[in-house]
This record gives sequence, C-alpha cells and structure tokens, in this order.
Amino acid sequence: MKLHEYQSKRLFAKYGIPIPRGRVAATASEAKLIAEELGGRVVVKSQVLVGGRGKTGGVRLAHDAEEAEDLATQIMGMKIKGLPVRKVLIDEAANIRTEIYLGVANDRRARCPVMIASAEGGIEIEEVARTMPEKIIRLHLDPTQKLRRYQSFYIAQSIELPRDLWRDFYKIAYGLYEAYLNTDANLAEINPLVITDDGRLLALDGKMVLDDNALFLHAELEEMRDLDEEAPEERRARMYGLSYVKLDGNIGCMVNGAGLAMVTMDVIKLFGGEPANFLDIGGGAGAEKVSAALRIILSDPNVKAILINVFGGITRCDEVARGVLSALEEMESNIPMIARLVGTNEEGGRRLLAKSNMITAISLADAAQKAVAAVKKGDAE
Amino acid sequence: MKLHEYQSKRLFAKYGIPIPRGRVAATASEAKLIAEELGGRVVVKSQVLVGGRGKTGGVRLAHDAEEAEDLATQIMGMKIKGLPVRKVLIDEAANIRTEIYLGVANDRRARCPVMIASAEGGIEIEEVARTMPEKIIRLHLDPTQKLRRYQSFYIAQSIELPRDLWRDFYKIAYGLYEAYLNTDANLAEINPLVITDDGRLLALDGKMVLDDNALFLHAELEEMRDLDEEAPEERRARMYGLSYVKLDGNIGCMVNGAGLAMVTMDVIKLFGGEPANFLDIGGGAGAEKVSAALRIILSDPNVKAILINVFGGITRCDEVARGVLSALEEMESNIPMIARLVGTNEEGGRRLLAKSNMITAISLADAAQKAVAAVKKGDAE
Amino acid sequence: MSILIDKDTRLLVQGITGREGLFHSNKMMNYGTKIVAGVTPMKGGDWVLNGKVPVFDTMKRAVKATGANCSVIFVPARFAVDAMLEAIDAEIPLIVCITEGVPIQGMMRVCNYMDHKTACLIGPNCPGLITPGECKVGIIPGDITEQGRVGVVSRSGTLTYEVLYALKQHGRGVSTCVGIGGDPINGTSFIDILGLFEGDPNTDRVVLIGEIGGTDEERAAEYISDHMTKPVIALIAGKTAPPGKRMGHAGAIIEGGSGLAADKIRVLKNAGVAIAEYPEQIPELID
Amino acid sequence: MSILIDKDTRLLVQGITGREGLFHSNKMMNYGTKIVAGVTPMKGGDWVLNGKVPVFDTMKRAVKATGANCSVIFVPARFAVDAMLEAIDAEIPLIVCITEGVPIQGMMRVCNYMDHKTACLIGPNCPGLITPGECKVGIIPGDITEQGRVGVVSRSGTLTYEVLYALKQHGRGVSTCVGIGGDPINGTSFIDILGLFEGDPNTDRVVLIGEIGGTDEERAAEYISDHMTKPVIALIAGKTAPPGKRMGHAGAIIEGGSGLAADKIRVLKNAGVAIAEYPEQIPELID
Repeated sequence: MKLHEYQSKRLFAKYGIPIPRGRVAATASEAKLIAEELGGRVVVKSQVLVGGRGKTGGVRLAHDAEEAEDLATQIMGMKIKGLPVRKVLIDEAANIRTEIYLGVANDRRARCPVMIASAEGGIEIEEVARTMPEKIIRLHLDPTQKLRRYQSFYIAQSIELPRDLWRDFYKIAYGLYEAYLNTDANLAEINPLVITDDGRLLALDGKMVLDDNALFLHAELEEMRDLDEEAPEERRARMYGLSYVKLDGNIGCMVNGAGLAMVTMDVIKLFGGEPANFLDIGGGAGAEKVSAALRIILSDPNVKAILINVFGGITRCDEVARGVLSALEEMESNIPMIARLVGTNEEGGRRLLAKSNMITAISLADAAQKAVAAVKKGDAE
Repeated sequence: MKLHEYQSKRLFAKYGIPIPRGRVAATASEAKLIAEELGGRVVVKSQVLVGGRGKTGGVRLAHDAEEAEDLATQIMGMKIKGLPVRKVLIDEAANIRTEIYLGVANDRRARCPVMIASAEGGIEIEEVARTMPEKIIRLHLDPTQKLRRYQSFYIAQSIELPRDLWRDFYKIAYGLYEAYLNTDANLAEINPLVITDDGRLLALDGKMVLDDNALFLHAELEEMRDLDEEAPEERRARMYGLSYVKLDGNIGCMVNGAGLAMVTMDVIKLFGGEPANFLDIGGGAGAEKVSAALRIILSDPNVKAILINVFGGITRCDEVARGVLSALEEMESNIPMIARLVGTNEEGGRRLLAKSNMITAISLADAAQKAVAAVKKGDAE
Repeated sequence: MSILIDKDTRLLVQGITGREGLFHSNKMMNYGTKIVAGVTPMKGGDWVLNGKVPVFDTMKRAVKATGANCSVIFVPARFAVDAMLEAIDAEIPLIVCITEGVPIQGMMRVCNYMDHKTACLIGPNCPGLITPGECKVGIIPGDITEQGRVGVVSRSGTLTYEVLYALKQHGRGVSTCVGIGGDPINGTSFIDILGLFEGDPNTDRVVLIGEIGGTDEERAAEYISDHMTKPVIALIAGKTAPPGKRMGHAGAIIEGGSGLAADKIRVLKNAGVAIAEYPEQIPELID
Repeated sequence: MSILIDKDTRLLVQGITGREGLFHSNKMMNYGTKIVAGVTPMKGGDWVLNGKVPVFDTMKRAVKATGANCSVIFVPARFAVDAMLEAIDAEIPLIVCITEGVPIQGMMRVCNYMDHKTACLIGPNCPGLITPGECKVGIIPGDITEQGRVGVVSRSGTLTYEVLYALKQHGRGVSTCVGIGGDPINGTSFIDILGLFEGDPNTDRVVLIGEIGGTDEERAAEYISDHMTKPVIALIAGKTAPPGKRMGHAGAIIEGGSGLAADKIRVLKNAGVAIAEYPEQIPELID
C-alpha cells in the first residue's frame, strides 16, 4: 500500500524528522486559507500516488495565497499519469542549498533492510542508479536493532555531508529507520532531504510503501488507504481476494496461481496475442470468487476473448465451472471463451461447461493458440 | 540497584502485569487511610531491600484499617536484617489458590537472558534450586526479540498452569520480559505470581535489580534509588567511585583492582587474619580518592590494622602516598599501617611515606603477615 | 534416492487442526507420508486423522515425544512467523512453510534468527516438496507425478504442477520436486537445492522454474556454470509482465530495471541452461 | 611466537583522542606496537602522537585506509557498545575492549551480533594483551614482564600485573598474556585462550588467574582435563568473599551457591591443575 506524500511526511514528523510546515487541502479555497496561515511563499503539491509529479506540472510555487488558490484550482483539475488529483498539499517554501536522497528498503538478496543514500537527491533513485551508480551508498541494517550512530556517520561521510550536520542527520536517519520498522514498510524514503540556505536539514518530500501482508499489525495505517487511487476493478478484485492487474491487450485471462498466470500471458504473447490482464484467483477458490473474477474480466471493454486456465489442486475444476456459469447467467456475453481445466474434479468441470458454448483445450499452448485465433476471427468479422 | 517491592510492582503495572490495588505509606496514619480506601482485609508489607521479610514478621495481614494502623506502627519500629523499616506497602489481600515463580535474569554462560519459572512459588528461587531443582524451568531468550507466545505457552505447560490461564500468562510473561529489557535489569521477578481463588493471575510480590552501569540510559529509574537503604560508608564510597564492601574482620584493606583486592583478603585470611573490608580504589585513582578511601576504612571502629597494597600501572604510587598522608592529616590515627607499593612511581611513593610511621613490605605475602602480626601485637598490649 | 525428504521422514504438521492443515494432512497421509504429530496451541491432547495422530500444544513437547524431523506449517499468515521461530527453537532440521501472505519484515527476523541455527527452511508461500512414491510434504497433488530421475525446483505453485504433469504425460518421473516459494524473502534459494540435486545419485537432470523479480535466477545461473555437471532446463514466467506492477506473488515485482525475465533468460542461457518457452516444451528439451 | 598479537599487528585505537586513549596509545607506541590509526567521530583528519597517527571519523574508513587488523577500545562506557558493534561491522578480526562499566544487556546484544560474525572480542573491562618484546594492546605495564615461554590468561587487571611481576622476579618470561576481563558477560572465555596456548609452540605452560562468580573456571577445568597437555597453574581470587556481595568486578558476585572459589579450586585440582594460594607462589609451582 502506497502512502501519499502528506501521509508519509506526517509519519516522518512523528519519528522526529523535520518537515516543512504545511497541510493538505481538498478544495482551492482551503488551499488559500492554509497559504494565508503559513504566510510567504508556498508550494502547491498534487497528492497522487505516482512518481514524477513535478515534471507534469503537479508541483508549483506560489508567491502568495491568491496564487496558491489559482494553482490549486489548476492542479486539482489535472490528471497525472491517468490519476485525477483530488488533494493538494500546501507547504511553506524552503530555500534549498543542496538536495540529498535517503531511503530504507528491503534487500531481497541480503534478506535484510538496506539504507540507501546519495548526494544526488531530488531525482528518482532508480535514475541515479542507472546514470551515476557510484553516487549511491548502501548499508545493510539488522532488522532486530535500531540504527546506530556510527552507521549514520558512515553514510553522512560517504555522501559528503558537512560535519556540523552529522548529529541532526543521525536523528533523521534513526527516525526513518524506526518509521520503516514500526510500520512494516517495504520502502521509506526522503527525497529530497534538503539542506536549507540557513543550514538546516529538512525532509521536503517523502514516500512510504507499506507491506500489505503486515497491515493486520497496524490497523491505524490501514485507515490511510486512499480508495480513490485504485482502479475500480483492482479494488473490486482486492475485496474478493483476487490478484488482478489490468493490461493493454484484448485476451482476458483467468488462472489459478501467479506463476501459471504469468506463463499463460507469456504463451498468449508467444502465439501472437496480447493479454488484457493478469488475474490470479488464488488457491482453492470457490464458485463465488471465480464468478467475481470473470465479471471483472468481462467489464473490460477491450476484451475480445477469454482464456481460463486452471490446474486443479486445492482448486476444484467443478467449482471453477460453476463460478463461470453463474457469472455468465448474470452478464450475458458473446465473447469467445477457451477453457482448459486439468486436475482435481476435471471431469466434473468439463461436464458442467459442456452445456455452455465454450471452446475447450487440452494444453496451455493449445488454449493460447485457440484464444489468439478467436480474436483474429472476431477482428475479421 | 535494587528496587523496593512497591517500585517493582509499579513498573510491572506499567507493562500490563496485574498487581493488587495498594499504595505505600511512610506513617502509620497514612497506612490506615490507605487501608480504609481499599476496604476489607489488607496486607501490611515492610519495604526493605532484603529477602525473607515474611519470616521475620515484616509482612502481616490486617482485617481492618485499625489493625492496619497498629501493624504499620509495629513494623515501622522494626529492623529487618539490620535495616530499619521506613515505609510499608498496604495492599488489598488476595485469596490465594496457587503460588508460582516467574523471573527473568542474566544467564552469564549462555550470554543471554533466561526466563525462569516454577510451580513452587512463594519461596526464594535459590531455595527451590537447592531442594527441588527438577521443579525449575529455564528458557533462554533472544535479547533482540520480544517474548513470543509459544515461548510463554511452553513455560505455562511446563509448570502445569491450567490452559484457560495461558493467554493471561502470556501477557504477564511478555510484560515482565519487556520490563526487564526496557530497564536494563539484571533481574525481574514475580514471586509469588498467584492464581486467586476466583481464577485470576496476580503479581503479589515483585523484585527488580537494575544494572548500575546502564542507569545512564534511564534517568527516571535512577531517581528510584533509596539512599536510606545503603550503609552510609558504602554510599560514601559509591559517591567517590570506590568499590567498598564492609566485612566482619579487623584488618582494613585498600587495594587497586578488584581481583587484587580479593586476593589480598585471601592472603590475610591465609596467614590467620580477618579482613575488615573489600576496597578497590579502581584504576588511576588520584590523591583525593585515596584519601577518601582511607578515611572510610578508618571510620570502621573494628579496624585494628590497615594493609595498603597497590600495584602501580595507571595508578601512580606517589599519588597514592599523597592521598594517604592527606587522610592522616585530617584523621589522626594510631592504627598500624602496612604499605606495599610496587610499579609506576614506586620510589616516589616510598619516599613520601618514609616520613610517616608506616610499615613497609616487599611482597603481598610479606605485607599480609606483617598486618596479622600487628593485630596480634595490638591485642596482646 | 532423493533429496530432503524420503520414506523415513517423520513429519509434524503445525496448524493440523485448521481446515487447510487437516485437509492436506489427510492427503499427505494417504500418499504414504509418515505424519507423527500435529501442533495447535490449546488443542494438545486431541487426536486427529482417525485417531492416528496426536496433537500437542507446543513444538518442543511434540518433537520430544515423537522424534519428528520435518515440520510443515499451515497456520494463518498472522501466526506464521511465530510458527517458524518455534520450529527453529525446537531444532527441527527441515521446516516447510506453506502459508501465504507472511509479512516481509517478519521473514527478515526469521532469516536473521536462522543465521544462528542449522535449520533448513523451505518457503514461505510455497507448495512444499514431493519425492514421488515415498513422501509428500505440502500441497503438491500426488497423482500428477511419478518416480523418476528429474529434479524439479520452482518458485511457483500451480506452474510447478503444470510442469510435473507435462513431464508425466511424456513418461518422465521425478526424483524430488521442491517448491521454494514466491515471496521476496524466503528460506532456501535455488542454489541450495541445485547443490543437493548435483550431489544426488538419483537425479540426472534438473528443471528450474523461475519468475520475474529478485536475483535468485541470476545467482542460480552463476552457480550452474561454476558447479553443475548435470543438465538444467529452465522456464521463466513473466516475460510479458509490465515493470512496477505486482503479479500476485509478492516476489514477482520488477524493481528498477533488475529482475526482468529477459535478463534472467539471458544469463541462464549463457550458463548453458536450455530455456523452455512453455511447460509442454520441457519434456522435449529433456529428451 | 605468541598468540593473537605480535610484531605484525596493525593496531587501531578507538577513542584515541580521549585522555585515556591518548595516554595509553603513547605507552603502546613506545613499547613498539604499530599503531596505524585512531578513530574518534567528528575528529577525522586530525593527526595525533606527534603527527604520526591519522584520526578517522568512522571505523570503515580507517580500516580501508590503513589495513588495521586489531582494534583497542578506550571510549567511555556509554559509547562502548557502539564502538564494539562498529568494529565488528568493519570486520576487524581482533577487538579488545578496555572500557569498564559496559551495560550487561548491551554486551548481550554485542555477543548476539557477534554470533553471526567471525570477530574475536577480548573484554570488556580488561587490561588487554601483551606479547613481551613485540606488541602490547591495552594497559598492561610493559616493564613488568619479559619474553619467555609461560602463557598467562586472566579475568583480573592488577592481579595479573602482580603475577607477571612475580614471574619476572623469578626469571620467568611470558609468551603472551591475555586479560579477558572481569565482567559477567564478555567475549573470549578461558577455554578459547587455553586452546590457543595449547597450540602455540612457544608456550610451555599456562597460568590461569580466575575469580569468584560465573562458571568460566569450571568450564576451563573440563577443557583442561579433556584437551590440554601443557601444565596449568591457577590462582583463584575471592576465597574469603561473602556470598551475594559484589566485589568490584561486575562478574565477581556469587550467585546462589555456584561460583564459589572453593568449588572452582576443587574442579581445577581434579583436572590436574596446580593451585597457588597467592601470586608469589606461582613461580615456585612452575619450577
């Protein structure tokens, strides 16, 4: 679960990290009010869960409250990478001397957290990693210990931070690691962490990504979820415990298991088709879940054919068939469907689907080829 | 640093451990007031930093507030193992079904904390260890992790706690381990942890010993130190950074280094004498510290001879001599003194002491023999 | 005859009284696996699986009473970290965690704790292991594979079944199949299992089923080119997955340019590994 | 010629700019020890000891720049845990912590952390080591001992000096003397050092200086009777110490019947160790 900038920074502040004064606004007049309270120049920042807001004009400087109101109006009318802007953060403007990057992330390979820092802040760290890898400092951390002073000093020295800021930097790095640990984050980053022209460290922008699997430990954080920021079909999928990612193609896929679902997509592509989505119904899905999955696929207007690939283990093929039939009862559809059911109760599943107008396949390659052919046939007609 | 029962239990309560309602009183009338507030039967418990208060009449049951006042008066007039009772804890009386022991201590050998439990509560755990070692359950804990539920269940099962109390027991064991970790304790114990006759777990008595070396991390705990509970000479020694333990013999000892100080005592005993104290002036002690040390020894009326054994390393023998002379200027004394100074600036030290009326020795054995002889000579006169 | 599990495996099931635990315990027992104990806190003293298997409250008691040498975990995600730590503390040498959705930082703590110990952990979020004809630990359907000389190691679940099924269709049996799980942080990695297969006299060749995300396949490639004499065939899922999106498996997110299927396939090819485009190709590549 | 330290030891001093650190660094350098670096946070770039030794802000930098292979810690007690962890992280193979008064739970965390690593830690609260004529690390006075063939290992400070002095008075030199420190929880124990002496061709016999508290001497006795061929002479301090009272050393408290000097002496005698009643007896027992 991604947090908005304002949510991340609120958490940072809780852990003793200095952030600019500021508040979030849902309307332009609210934005004006906040700008008036803050006085002086403010930054109006769109709150959407994508990177690169600055480049698209989603972050603007206002010299006074009136300008802040204008800019808020403009920004809240925007869509950034497809996402409508519903909130803006009004922050007091800072005079920046230097921009630094500081983050904590999971290191899969080392199986522990890693603190990442760079003197090149303000741009995405992936960008720095690509163009100036030598500018990135990495330090593995012990997940059972708090950050030690010497660890922060090592980082501070490596990014050539002036020595008089080391102690403040320690507090910030310590707080960031605490924030990461205490929220079960996958990522906690300050970018940029700036040195202001009066020589203070300030977390100007921040981002946190939380581990969805750990949210049960943090009920208070689950409440921060912004439902508006999910595509409606992805939200529906999540509520049913389905794993769904919308893609640009036209062959809808319904598969049990993530690896098999990805291979199904790969095989569609291999035979000249384009998958419309990734969809994993998980292990042991019942008819209701299957039905919901099929309805989500059917609601995508791009879909020209549907491939159902189920390898029954815990999942029973007859349950899958029942779910498919129930969805088709609700939503009539002429879209060609190819079903390939193998494993537990495979006979029962086939028997049920025999009544419907479904193309069957014996292998995955066979199924994919039939799906691609069905799309071509549809296009030709 | 040992904490009083009432201090320990206050900490326990902070960590979610159920304790009886009650408060501490410094006067009998205060005790009566508290008993009235609590209503019903109360226990009047002397607050002194020694074990076995019960056996000496320092813990009594009162049936009403008047009796509580009477008992408080009696108990506050007592001395328990030499310590005057200055405070009593008035706790609501519990109806006890079973008494359990639960503690966390340092395991030196395993170099980690160990949780200790026994179904035989209410008596000192050392006593249980001696008489019923098979009744003691030990579980090593990871100092970087919190207590896990399965660990507490293992203990609960091992001491045959009824299963319906396991979840409550987990909370208590978890809280006790947190209390131990968060205060840098050497020992945190609940004894007895009782099951009341209505089936609840309750920490009836508690004891905590904190690590003096870690108190700098816990300013709020340092304030709990009860200065009245230290022998005045030990307190004075502590203030000077000296390590002093009063003993029953008559040969005072002043030595640099704990190991050497113990061997000095051993050698005195070997040659037929009895050490009056253990005293380590530490490494690199200056004249002022040495002077304070000697004055503490001289203030012990049992002392009939004094042995000064210094092996100079960081400690300089001339500094020691200067300290000795300055103490003797302040407190005149006819007690025979034997000095054995070796190592850094040994010549200078000897030269300074030559002016005083001091017996010198070349080796530790020699010095001890001379000290014993001096006492015998004094006794004969 | 196999790696990690065989007919002498004495299995303990953590969470045996739960719906999933009981269902799969039945399947494992029917397959011939020796299930010697179950553990569910507060249920100690019960007997399950037609009164054949005793349930204990704690791992220590269960291991002491039954001599279990392998544990499989079916507890809900919120209890899985505890279950793994308890199994490590009880000195179980092989721990298999089927549970999906374990918090990542919890796994970091488990791995950190394991570094002090000698236990081997498979999973979490994995289908478990099967040594056909001898023993099955986990949820791999028993009837889709048979005894043979191909070793299979996989980060996936049903995709593994698909491969086992394709092998069987072509008359190929399996020495042992190990599902190491699809989470970003897990216990045993590809190279651990490849090493075991390399040393197993009953394994002739190895099928490796990988997917996007992480660098496990890259490390496997390095290991294969340095240490493996037996042929390896690989299938990598996720060639069409768009970067930055999570494809079901918590491990299958492509982070900042690394972890791409194309990169993995390239290094595996360079290590002499034959690459299958889809499951049915694998038996062809073996022949 | 010795154990742990010799003329090739490249020493780094943590806390070199402090009063104690600087004082003893001078003594060590005058003795002939190669001091290659110092570390004091925020003092990086300075030079000390007549401009001969560079100071660094962090251990990693210092080790990288100078190739230090041994570190001695003189920082105040409140920074000692950090200093040890930093030295471990910098992969210093031999760490000697002189500092007294380190919190016990802090030491537990250090030991727990070390279990993952290969570093050897001597101390805390110890006088350090000396290999006469070659190298001294810590605060043992250089002039009270000379080169020879007796190995000395001790939990004490000045009592060690007393023994070294007594040996020298009787013409006995020392191969290496190791003070392992008097704290209840420390790094290296008696048996680690006994094993090194047993394997050292330049050590003929070993003097062990123990004291009340803990079970280190008992474990040493077991080790001696199982593994040592060289004669061992022991001196145990605290025969007259009353139980339950702390005798200066945090380790020297007698807990619940165990840790008594009499018990330690008995098991050591049973292991064939000669027991000295006081320091001057040791040279006699060696002859």
